Amino acid sequence: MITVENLHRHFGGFHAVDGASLRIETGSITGLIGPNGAGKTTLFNVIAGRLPPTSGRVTMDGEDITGLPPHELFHKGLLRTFQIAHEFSSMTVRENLMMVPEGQHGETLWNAWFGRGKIAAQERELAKKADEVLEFLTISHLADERAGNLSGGQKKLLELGRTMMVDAKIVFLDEVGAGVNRTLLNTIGDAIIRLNKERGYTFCVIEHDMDFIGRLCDPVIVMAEGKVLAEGSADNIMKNEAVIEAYLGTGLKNKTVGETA
Amino acid sequence: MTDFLNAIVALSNFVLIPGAAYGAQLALGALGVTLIYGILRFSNFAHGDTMAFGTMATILVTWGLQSIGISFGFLPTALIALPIGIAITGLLLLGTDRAIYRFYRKQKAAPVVLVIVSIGVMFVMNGLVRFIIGVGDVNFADGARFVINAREFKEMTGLDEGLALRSTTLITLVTAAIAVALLFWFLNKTRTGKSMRAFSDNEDLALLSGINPERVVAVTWLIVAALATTAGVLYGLDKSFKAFTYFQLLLPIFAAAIVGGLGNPLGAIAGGFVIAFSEVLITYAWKKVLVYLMPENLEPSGLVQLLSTDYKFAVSFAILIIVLLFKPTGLFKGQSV
Amino acid sequence: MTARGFLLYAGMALLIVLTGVFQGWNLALTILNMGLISAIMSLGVNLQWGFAGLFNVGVMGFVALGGLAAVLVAQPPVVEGWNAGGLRLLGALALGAAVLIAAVQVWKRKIGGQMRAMVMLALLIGGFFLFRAALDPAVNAIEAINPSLSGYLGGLGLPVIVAWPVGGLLAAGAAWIIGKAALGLRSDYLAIATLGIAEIVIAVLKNEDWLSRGVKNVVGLPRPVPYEVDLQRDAGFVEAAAGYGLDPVTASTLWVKILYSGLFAVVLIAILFLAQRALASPWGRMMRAIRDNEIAASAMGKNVTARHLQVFILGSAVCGIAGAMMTTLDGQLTPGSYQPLRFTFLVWVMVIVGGSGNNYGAVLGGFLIWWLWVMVEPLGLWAMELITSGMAADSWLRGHLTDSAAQMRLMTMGIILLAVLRFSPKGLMPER
Amino acid sequence: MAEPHLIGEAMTGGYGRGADILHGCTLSVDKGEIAVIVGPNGAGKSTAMKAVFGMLNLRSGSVRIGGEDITHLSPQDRVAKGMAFVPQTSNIFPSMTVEENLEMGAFLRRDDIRPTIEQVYDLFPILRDKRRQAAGELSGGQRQQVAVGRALMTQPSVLMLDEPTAGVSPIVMDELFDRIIEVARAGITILMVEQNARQALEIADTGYVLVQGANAYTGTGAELMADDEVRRTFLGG
Repeated sequence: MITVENLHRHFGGFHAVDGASLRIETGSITGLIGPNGAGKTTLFNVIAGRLPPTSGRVTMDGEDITGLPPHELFHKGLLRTFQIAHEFSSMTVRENLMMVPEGQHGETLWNAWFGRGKIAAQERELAKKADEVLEFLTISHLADERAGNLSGGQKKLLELGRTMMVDAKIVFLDEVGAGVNRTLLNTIGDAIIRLNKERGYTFCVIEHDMDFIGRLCDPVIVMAEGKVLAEGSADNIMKNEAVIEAYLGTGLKNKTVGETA
Repeated sequence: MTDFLNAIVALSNFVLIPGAAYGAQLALGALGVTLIYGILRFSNFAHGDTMAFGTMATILVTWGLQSIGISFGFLPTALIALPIGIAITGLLLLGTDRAIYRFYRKQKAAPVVLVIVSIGVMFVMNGLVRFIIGVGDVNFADGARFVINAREFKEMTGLDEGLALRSTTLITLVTAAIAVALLFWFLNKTRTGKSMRAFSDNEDLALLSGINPERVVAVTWLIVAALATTAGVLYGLDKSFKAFTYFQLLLPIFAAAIVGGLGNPLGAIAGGFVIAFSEVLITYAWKKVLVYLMPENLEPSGLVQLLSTDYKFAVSFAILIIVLLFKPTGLFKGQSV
Repeated sequence: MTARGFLLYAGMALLIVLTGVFQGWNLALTILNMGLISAIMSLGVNLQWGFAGLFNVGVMGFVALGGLAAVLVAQPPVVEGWNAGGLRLLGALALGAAVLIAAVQVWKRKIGGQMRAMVMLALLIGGFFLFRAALDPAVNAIEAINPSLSGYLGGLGLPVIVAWPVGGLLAAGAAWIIGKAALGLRSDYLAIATLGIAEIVIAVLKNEDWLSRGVKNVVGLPRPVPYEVDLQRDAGFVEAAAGYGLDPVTASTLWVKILYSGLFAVVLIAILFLAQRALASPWGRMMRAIRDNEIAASAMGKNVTARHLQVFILGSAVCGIAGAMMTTLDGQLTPGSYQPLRFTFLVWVMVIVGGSGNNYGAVLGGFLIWWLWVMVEPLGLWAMELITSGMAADSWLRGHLTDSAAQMRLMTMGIILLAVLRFSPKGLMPER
Repeated sequence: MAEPHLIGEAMTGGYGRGADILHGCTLSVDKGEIAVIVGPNGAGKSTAMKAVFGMLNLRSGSVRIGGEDITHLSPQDRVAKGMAFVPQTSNIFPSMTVEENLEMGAFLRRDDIRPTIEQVYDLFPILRDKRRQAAGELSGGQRQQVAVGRALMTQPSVLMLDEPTAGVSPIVMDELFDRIIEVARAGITILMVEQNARQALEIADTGYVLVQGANAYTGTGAELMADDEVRRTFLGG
């Protein structure tokens, strides 16, 4: 379980995250929605160690993880994907997956030079696992393609695939659907549900496609102006006046056109 | 009291005046580096050799003037030659930009690629200078040597310590002040100067405002040519001209620009003086000053020199590292890319 | 290696052979030996730039540290010097190190900001004067001993080959310090920091006479191979040389060079082998991932800063090894001869021209650029003579042009670098 | 009937060689009127605006201003044709003073720009007080005023605003919308993208609701406000 307590992140005078508090329950697929500039991605970046918070606290299963660097969070089982895909473009799709698992023998120089036997055995296992992941994601035919040549949607799948190479506890998905066509989005959705059911992954998903959110997520958290505005099931959220208001705009609720002019 | 005055004079003579002159030279060099960084967005390793080239061009013109009997009275002839030297250097830089840098700009190449390209340019310019003028020591300062010399000063004041003000030092300070004033006037008051600052601030918005990037780039190179040539000539007048010493100025110049905050002109000037004074203060043998200030029995036996002058690079370097560790954007806020 | 690679290597071999045929085998072997050393330096820079995108322009400093290692390891110790102040000097150095460590510890303590800075500053300033008070007398005592011949502490008197790994270690130590300070900042900053450390290393070598005799140079370093005069006195060698139709003097010169080539080739092949193995392993995959996208690599659990530090140290160590080998080949340490254009930027030309990211390319670049560096001067002179052949023999311009031909090198290297960057930015042997 | 001042007709295209984001999207605004593009996140609102300004490749469709086809002009050339664009972010020169920002806006003009600067100051009085201050030191709302002011300095016939109220407080937002109406009254055509749909539609003469890069609903602001379907659209459709 992740808890975020009164988190602030300011950029100069701009308060991107302005006192957000939320919980992500273990085993859930939590949706995070809100208008552009609501602070969703900044919140992700702070939780995932990309940005230090201005103030506030993040804990994971009771342990304070505020401000830990991303690679340490990875070792704790907290993984993330990116809004704009961050693939390793000069490497093949399979290599992109095989690099992920931690503590590989061949990652120390000594073993790279003198421990070939051990590495070979481990590499075979990794390759097998990578191929399983690719099959799961229905992109086996792309295994030897350079990741840089993939389409936007395929890169998103690859990013999801990377999180499947290890036993993640919680995965943060930043706009998995951006630039992805409907069919591929359904594939991604299926994969997320299966990972959640079969492997017990916890997910936190930023997404704008409300169908997608509605199908996958419970609960859904709505952010606006750097704060958490509402939380509930997808159905309730869509009926919530405050949420509709946030999307439609604030400020002039009580005014009429005449007054404005 | 006399001792105290003597100490002040010694300090001025050996620390303050040379430090100020060196600081002015570094500041002019760092201004060039920082302008290129702010507008063209890369660290130009060829800057030291640009200074060498500009100085060489000025020296050649000086010789030409001298050979037809033109001189500048008690001022060095190089000052008349300076504008022509700047023009020649400007042509070279515009040519370099057209032939080399523009290609990478159009490609939107990564800054580090441009840095490597500038290393290639550095080689060529360095070779060019060596080819044309050779590697020997060239002393091209003519005119009066001193404004005040030590003997006259002693006679005038009756102090034991002499204060020598070399004319090149005075020229350095005056010329540098004029150059900086002109630069700031240009950047802050003229349309073109403002468009350069706008371009440096926000390139995309500058384009939306109809500012022509190629013109901004060309003007930048011309200003850089003026700054680099002036800095190089002043340094050469003060010391002497040698093809490779200018390459070695690269480190203190970059240190000055970074300490001040890369991309910030005001910072470059401050950085130049910070580096120069630190260098002089730390490598100066303080005995000369201290003998006047300390009671006789406490007078130091050694030279009281913190570091040998050969370690002056270490001073730039140490200041640089301290700033990098504790204030990476520099003393004045520079751009961060 | 690709077919293109084999062709390029064959062409390089042909260049050296042709040099041997037309200009003598002595020159060809001299070029080959420095080519081998250059190739190792080039490999070192390629590790940093090609594998990890780290911009090191302090190669010269690491090479010079390797040279210092040759002196410290191989020269016989100067007993009088040690007696005069050796231990005091070591004590002073230990004191200096202790002050620095203490300062770092103070900085790491989480006490109030102002207080912490003041304590650290006081510690550093006080420590500096203590250090100088301890060091200076020891240095003066050591340097006073027979300054025209020694005036320094000498070395350990071990076989000079031992200096090669030691040179690597010295360079690695310096790289660790720089890396700790400047890695993780912008690439320009690392560049300037490395440029600075290189100048400082050279300044130390030039000034600290007790360590390296400064500009008085250390000459007559022991060799890992026999001396020519000894070979000429060896009946067996003379006889064998006669068998090839060579006079003993020529034969001994060539044989010594061939022996050096053999030693250097072994080192080059070993380093190349290790570099290739590392690149092809999961370690190499991780490094490529980091170079492709640091943010994603970090999110996938890789400690980017630690890996950068590792590869930076490794590449610098390789340069240090090459530096020790070069000083061994020269038989002397001449601190005044280290120039950044020659030892830093020329190595960069080698890497870029050869093909950054490709070890075979870096090695090829090392050989090719070194060959050109040596050959440009005679070629330039020849070209100048051709150009000026129509001019009067006493013409001013003719004299100037012929004299300046020696300066053609830098310009040629610059033009080659610019041409490769423009028309073949991946180099002769692209990464993939 | 005369053609509207600004038309982006049946625009289809995307960024670079990527997939199409716009699918036959049409936008038009009359002189002195305000058109607002609204729609759910990711519907292609900003993209549609950028297409009108020439910042992406159109595969088909055209853009015309005052009857003249400008489909193939670069953004800079469109500025010369009387278009002004205020980007959503980094829309000021932060180290330059407010007045210098305005001067840079008028960079292409050779005539006297003092009257225009005075007009901008009349429109945004706070900027007159802060004229000597670096724009980067101003608050979010004041920066947006500088940005709009800079765009007005070319004396454009069309002003395009990409989410001018993003990240400013509601009170400032009101103020900004008031000023935008004032600008329109002066005869300038306004095309803007807005997150705050309700408020924006209240001042709009025409509203375009985009969904997945295509026109979903078009009408006067009031009509759209009253439409339940439109309200639903904002939470996905």
